[in-house]
Amino acid sequence: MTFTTEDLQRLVAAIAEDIAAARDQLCELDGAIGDGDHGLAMDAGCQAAAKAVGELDAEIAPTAAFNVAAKAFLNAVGASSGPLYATAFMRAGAAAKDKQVLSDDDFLRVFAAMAQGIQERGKAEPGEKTMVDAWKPAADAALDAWQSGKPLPQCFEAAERAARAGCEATSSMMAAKGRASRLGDRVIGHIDPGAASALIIIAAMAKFAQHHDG
Amino acid sequence: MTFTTEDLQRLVAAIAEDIAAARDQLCELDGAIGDGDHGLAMDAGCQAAAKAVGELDAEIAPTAAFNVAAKAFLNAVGASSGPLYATAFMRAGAAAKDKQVLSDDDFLRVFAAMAQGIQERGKAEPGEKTMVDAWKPAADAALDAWQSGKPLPQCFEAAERAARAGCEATSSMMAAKGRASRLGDRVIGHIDPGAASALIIIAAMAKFAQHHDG
Amino acid sequence: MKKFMNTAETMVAESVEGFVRAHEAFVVFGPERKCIRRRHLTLGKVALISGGGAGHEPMHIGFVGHGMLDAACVGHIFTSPTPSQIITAIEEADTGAGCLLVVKNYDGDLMNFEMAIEMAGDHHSLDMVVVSDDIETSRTGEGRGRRGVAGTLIVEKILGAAAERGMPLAELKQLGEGLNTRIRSMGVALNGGTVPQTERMTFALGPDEMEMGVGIHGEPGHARQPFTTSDAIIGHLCETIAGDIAAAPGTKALLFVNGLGGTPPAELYLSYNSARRFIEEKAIPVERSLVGTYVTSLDMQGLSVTLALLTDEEIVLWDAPVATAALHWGGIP
Amino acid sequence: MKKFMNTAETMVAESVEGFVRAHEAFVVFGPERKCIRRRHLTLGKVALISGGGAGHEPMHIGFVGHGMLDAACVGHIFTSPTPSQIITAIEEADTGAGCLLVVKNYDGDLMNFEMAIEMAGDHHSLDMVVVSDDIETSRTGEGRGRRGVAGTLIVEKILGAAAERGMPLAELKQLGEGLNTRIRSMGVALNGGTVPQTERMTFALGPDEMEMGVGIHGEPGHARQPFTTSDAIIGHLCETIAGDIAAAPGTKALLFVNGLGGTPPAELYLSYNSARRFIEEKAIPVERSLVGTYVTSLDMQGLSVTLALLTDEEIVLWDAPVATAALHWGGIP
Ligand SMILES: Nc1ncnc2c1ncn2[C@@H]1O[C@H](COP(=O)(O)OP(=O)(O)O)[C@@H](O)[C@H]1O
Ligand SMILES: Nc1ncnc2c1ncn2[C@@H]1O[C@H](COP(=O)(O)OP(=O)(O)O)[C@@H](O)[C@H]1O
Ligand SMILES: [Mg+2]
Ligand SMILES: [Mg+2]
Ligand SMILES: [Mg+2]
Ligand SMILES: [Mg+2]
Repeated sequence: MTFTTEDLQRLVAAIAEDIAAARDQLCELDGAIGDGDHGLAMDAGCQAAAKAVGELDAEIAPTAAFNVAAKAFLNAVGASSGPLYATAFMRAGAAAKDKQVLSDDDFLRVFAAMAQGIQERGKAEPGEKTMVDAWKPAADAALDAWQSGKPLPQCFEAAERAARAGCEATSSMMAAKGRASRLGDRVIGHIDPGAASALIIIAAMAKFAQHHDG
Repeated sequence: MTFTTEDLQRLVAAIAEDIAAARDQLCELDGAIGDGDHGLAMDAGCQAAAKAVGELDAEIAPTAAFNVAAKAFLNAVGASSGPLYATAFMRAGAAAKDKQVLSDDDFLRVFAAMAQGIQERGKAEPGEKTMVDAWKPAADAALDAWQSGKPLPQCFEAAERAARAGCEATSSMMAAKGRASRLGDRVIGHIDPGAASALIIIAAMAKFAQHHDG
Repeated sequence: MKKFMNTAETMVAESVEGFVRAHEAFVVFGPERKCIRRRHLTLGKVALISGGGAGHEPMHIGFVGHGMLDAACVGHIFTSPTPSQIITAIEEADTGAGCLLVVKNYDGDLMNFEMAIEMAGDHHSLDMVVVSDDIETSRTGEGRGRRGVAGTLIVEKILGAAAERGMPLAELKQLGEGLNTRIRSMGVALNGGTVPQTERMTFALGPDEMEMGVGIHGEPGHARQPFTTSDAIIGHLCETIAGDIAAAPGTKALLFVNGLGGTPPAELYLSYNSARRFIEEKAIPVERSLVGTYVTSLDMQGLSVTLALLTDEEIVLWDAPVATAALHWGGIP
Repeated sequence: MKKFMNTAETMVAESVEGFVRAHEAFVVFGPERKCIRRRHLTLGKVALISGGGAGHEPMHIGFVGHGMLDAACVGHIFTSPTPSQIITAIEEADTGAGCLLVVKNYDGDLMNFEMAIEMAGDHHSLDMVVVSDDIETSRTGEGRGRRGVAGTLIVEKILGAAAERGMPLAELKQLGEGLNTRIRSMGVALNGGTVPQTERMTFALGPDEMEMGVGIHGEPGHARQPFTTSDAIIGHLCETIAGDIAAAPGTKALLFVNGLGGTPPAELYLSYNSARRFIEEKAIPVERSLVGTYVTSLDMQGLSVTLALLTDEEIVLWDAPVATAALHWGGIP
C-alpha cells in the first residue's frame, strides 16, 4: 500500500469525526479526574487539523500536511493535549520528510514517531496514567508485528489491541503526570481521558489501514 | 417635689432597665425599616449613661450629671440615636444649669429641653416618622398641662399619652428622615423604632414622677 | 455564615489591626485606636479626615496616605464613628491649617460629625463636605437627599491632591461641594451581604434575581428584577446615572466601576467594558477610569457604576500622585 | 449562576478588552489580541513575559507595566495560552536582550511555553522560570512537583525589578529559580468557583465545610474540614507553609494574604492579622506585607497565605518602583 496526502486528508477527517462523536464522553472522563475539558480540547484540535489539512492542495507533500495539522491543532488548543498532539504531528512530518508518497514502512514509522513525540513532549513514562499508556504499547506492538513480517492492517490491529489494553489499565493506576497527579488515590477506578482519546485515534488509524487499498 | 442628682441616678437606671427589656423588640422594629440595630444602640447608650451617672458622687450638680450622661451615651453609640440622645442630655444639662436641686418647674424645662435638643440635632419635623413624633407632642402636652396648673405627675401622664399617640401615628407615616426615608411607601404599616424607644423613655420618666416624693 | 473571623464582636477591631500592621510603613493608630492616621503629617497643610461604618473596606482607611486622607475613623459595622473618635482624628491630624471632614450623606454620620465639629470647633478650624452621589435616593425626592457611596473615593482623591498642593480650607470645601454635584453612582446586587453579628443576609435573592439601586449598607434598592446580561444591567445603570447629570461642555468623564465585596476582578473589567461603551455612546468622552473593589458592602456580590464629570483642573488633581493602601499612582517616570 | 457577563463564549475576551481600555494609558493589545504588552518598552532590557489561563485576574495582565512584566498572554478559562500567543508576546516584547518566560508549574502551561521556546528560539534568546510555590502538591511526592499559585506574583515582581535594572537573562533565571525555592503558599476555600461554560461550581461545600489545600483551578484540596475560626484556619496554613521552608539566617519574610475572588478586603486584613501573629511566633521577622485579591480562581470564596523568605537584595527589588494595574508603588517621596 501507499499513502498520499489525499489519503492523509481522509484519515485526519475520519479521526476528527470519531473524536467528535466521543466528545461528551471524553469530557465526562476528564471531569472525574481532571478539569472536564478534554473532549472539547480534542474536538477543537482535530476539527482544526482536519479543516486545515482538508484545504490543502492534494499535490503537497505528506510532511507538509503533517506540519499543517500540527500547527492547526496547536493554535486551536491551549490545554495539555495541544502541545502533545502538535508534537505528534510534527514528528510525523519529520518521519515523512522528503517523501511524496508514504510506503507501509513509512506509515509505520510515522505512527511510531507520533508516539515518540508525545512521550518526549510530556516526559511521561508508561504507568503514569496518561495517553502514553495507550500510545507507547500501541507503537511497540505495531513495530513488533511489522518486524515479524505481518502486513500493515494486522500491525494496526495489534496496535489497537495494545492501545485498548493500555487504556483500560490506566483505570487502576495512580497518576504521576497531568492534573490527575494531584489527586492521589482518588483517581483509582477512573480511566485516563487522554488514553481514551488516544485509543479512538489509534482505532481510527487501524480502520483506515484496514480499508485502505492504495 | 425636688430632684437631686441621686434622684436622677435612679431615673437613668430605670430608663436603662426598661430599654434593656425592650431591646429585641426595638431591633425588630428597626429591622423592618432600618438596619436592625436600634435596640442595641439604645441599650448600649442607656447602660453607659446609667453606669457613668451611677458612679458619680451624689454631691455633684444635676447639670454635670446630665453632661456625663450625654458623653457616655455618645461614646457608646455611633448610630443616629447617639448624637440625638447625647444632645438631649446636653440640653437637659444646660436647662439645669446652676441648680443643685431641681424643682418641678426645672424638671419640666429639662424635659422640654431634651425634646428640643433632639429636634435641633436631627432637623426633623413632626410627621417625618422619627422619634420627634413622640418627643415633641409629649413635651408640648406636659408644658400645656403645667401651664393649666396640673401637678407634675399629671403633666407627665399627659406627656406619656401624647407620646403613645405620636408613636402609634408613625405607623401610617412616610419617612422623611433617617434610613427609612429611602424606602418610600414600604415603610407604611411599621412603627418607627426611635419613636418606640422614645415612648419607653418618656413612660419611665412618667412612672418616676408618679412615684417620686422628694 | 462562613467568614474569615474569630468572633463577631472582635471582627472589626482585628481587621483594622491587620490593616495597620500590613501598612505600618505609612499608617499608625491614633490614641486608643480611635482613628488611623498617616505616620508622617505635613505641617501647615489642611488635614483631610473621613470616616464611616466598618464593612466598606478598603474605604476609608485604605485612602489614608500621601495625596489623599490624613486620618480616618472606623465605626461599628455600617455605623458612624462617634464624635469622640472624630475629635481624636482632628486632634491628631490638625497641623495648624484646620481640617476638612468628608462625610457620606447619612443622618447618623452627619449628626456624629456635626457634633464633633461643635465640640472641637473652639480649638480647630473645621469644615465639612457632604458626599451624596447615589442616584437612587434622589428618586424619593425626600429626606436629606441622596446617599453617599462610591463617589466618595473621587471626592477624597481630588480634595486630597488639592490639600497636598496647599489649598486652604474654605477653597477645599468649595471644590468638594462643586465636585459632589457632578458625581453620580448606582449599584446593583446579585446577592446581599451577610452581617456577622446577626449572621443574616441583608437581603436574600433567588438564583435568577437581582436588586437594582442598592446602597452600601444592605438597604434594599428600588426594584427586584430578573437577572440578565451584563450589557442589559450595566446599560440600565449607565442610562440612569448619565441621565441625572448634564455633561457641561468641557467636562471630562471619569468612569469608575466598583465591586461591592464579593465580585471578582474579571467580572468588574467585563462590566467596565460594557459601561465604557454605553457612556461613550452618549458622546461623553471617558478620559479616566478606575476599576476595582474600593467601596464595599461586606461580602455583597454586586457592583456600582460611578460617573464623574470633571473639569481640567480636577483631572490634574485626579492624576496627581497618591500613595495609600488602596489607591497608589504617580511619581514613576 | 449569576455573573456579570453576556455569553460564556465571549466572557474572557470582553473582560480582557475592558482591562485594556481601563488601562490604555500604559497597556496595549498585541496583534490579533494574542497578548497584552506595555505601551512603551525599554530597549535593551530583558523582556519578562508570563501568561496562563483566564480566571486568575488580575494575574497576569494586571502585572504588565513598569517594574514587572513586559507582556502577558491569556488563555481560555483555566487553560494555558497557545504557543502562537506566546510567540507573539515574544516577538512584541523582545527588544534585543531576550525574554524570560515565567510559567506556573502545570503540565499544560509548561508544554505550551516549551513549544513556544522551541519554535521561536532560533530568533530570540529565551529562557524560562517555573514557579511552584503551592505546598499542597508537594505532599503527593509525585508528578512534576508543586503547583504554581500566588507566589508567582512575588517572582514576577522581583524579577521585574531586576530586569528593569539591566540584569541579563541568565542571571534573571538564576534569581528566579533561587527565589522559587523560598516561597510557599497554601489555600483554603469556603466555596468553589463557578465556571461560566459549565455553570457548575468546581466543588460545592456545605454551609459548615471548607476545603483545605485548594489550588487556583478549582481542584479539590487534600481535605474537607469543618469550618472554624480564622485563627484556627490561618494557623493551620501558616504552620504548614512555615514548616516547609527552612528560614535561613538573614532572610526576611514577605507575608502575602491573597483573596481567591469572592472574599472581601476586610476578611483578608483580618486573616493577615492572624497570619502575622502566627509567623512572628515562629521567630520569623515579617518585613514586608501584601494583602489583596491578586491571584484568583474565578469567584471562589477563600484565600491563600504565601510566605517568601527573601535576601536583602530581593527585599530591595521588592521595594523598587512598580506601576501596573494591580501593583503600584514607589517613586513618591
Ligand atoms: N505530561 C503528560 N504527558 C502525557 N500526557 C499527558 C501529560 N499531561 C497530561 N497528559 C494527558 O492529557 C490529558 C488531559 O488533556 P486535556 O484535558 O486536554 O488537558 P488539560 O489537563 O490541560 O485540561 C490527560 O488525561 C493525560 O492523558
Ligand atoms: N434626623 C433625625 N431626626 C430625628 N430622629 C432621627 C433622625 N434620623 C433617625 N432618627 C431616629 O433614629 C432611629 C434609628 O436609630 P438607630 O437605629 O439607633 O440609628 P441608625 O439608623 O443609625 O442605625 C429612627 O427610628 C428615628 O426615630
Ligand atoms: Mg482537561
Ligand atoms: Mg484544561
Ligand atoms: Mg438602626
Ligand atoms: Mg445603625
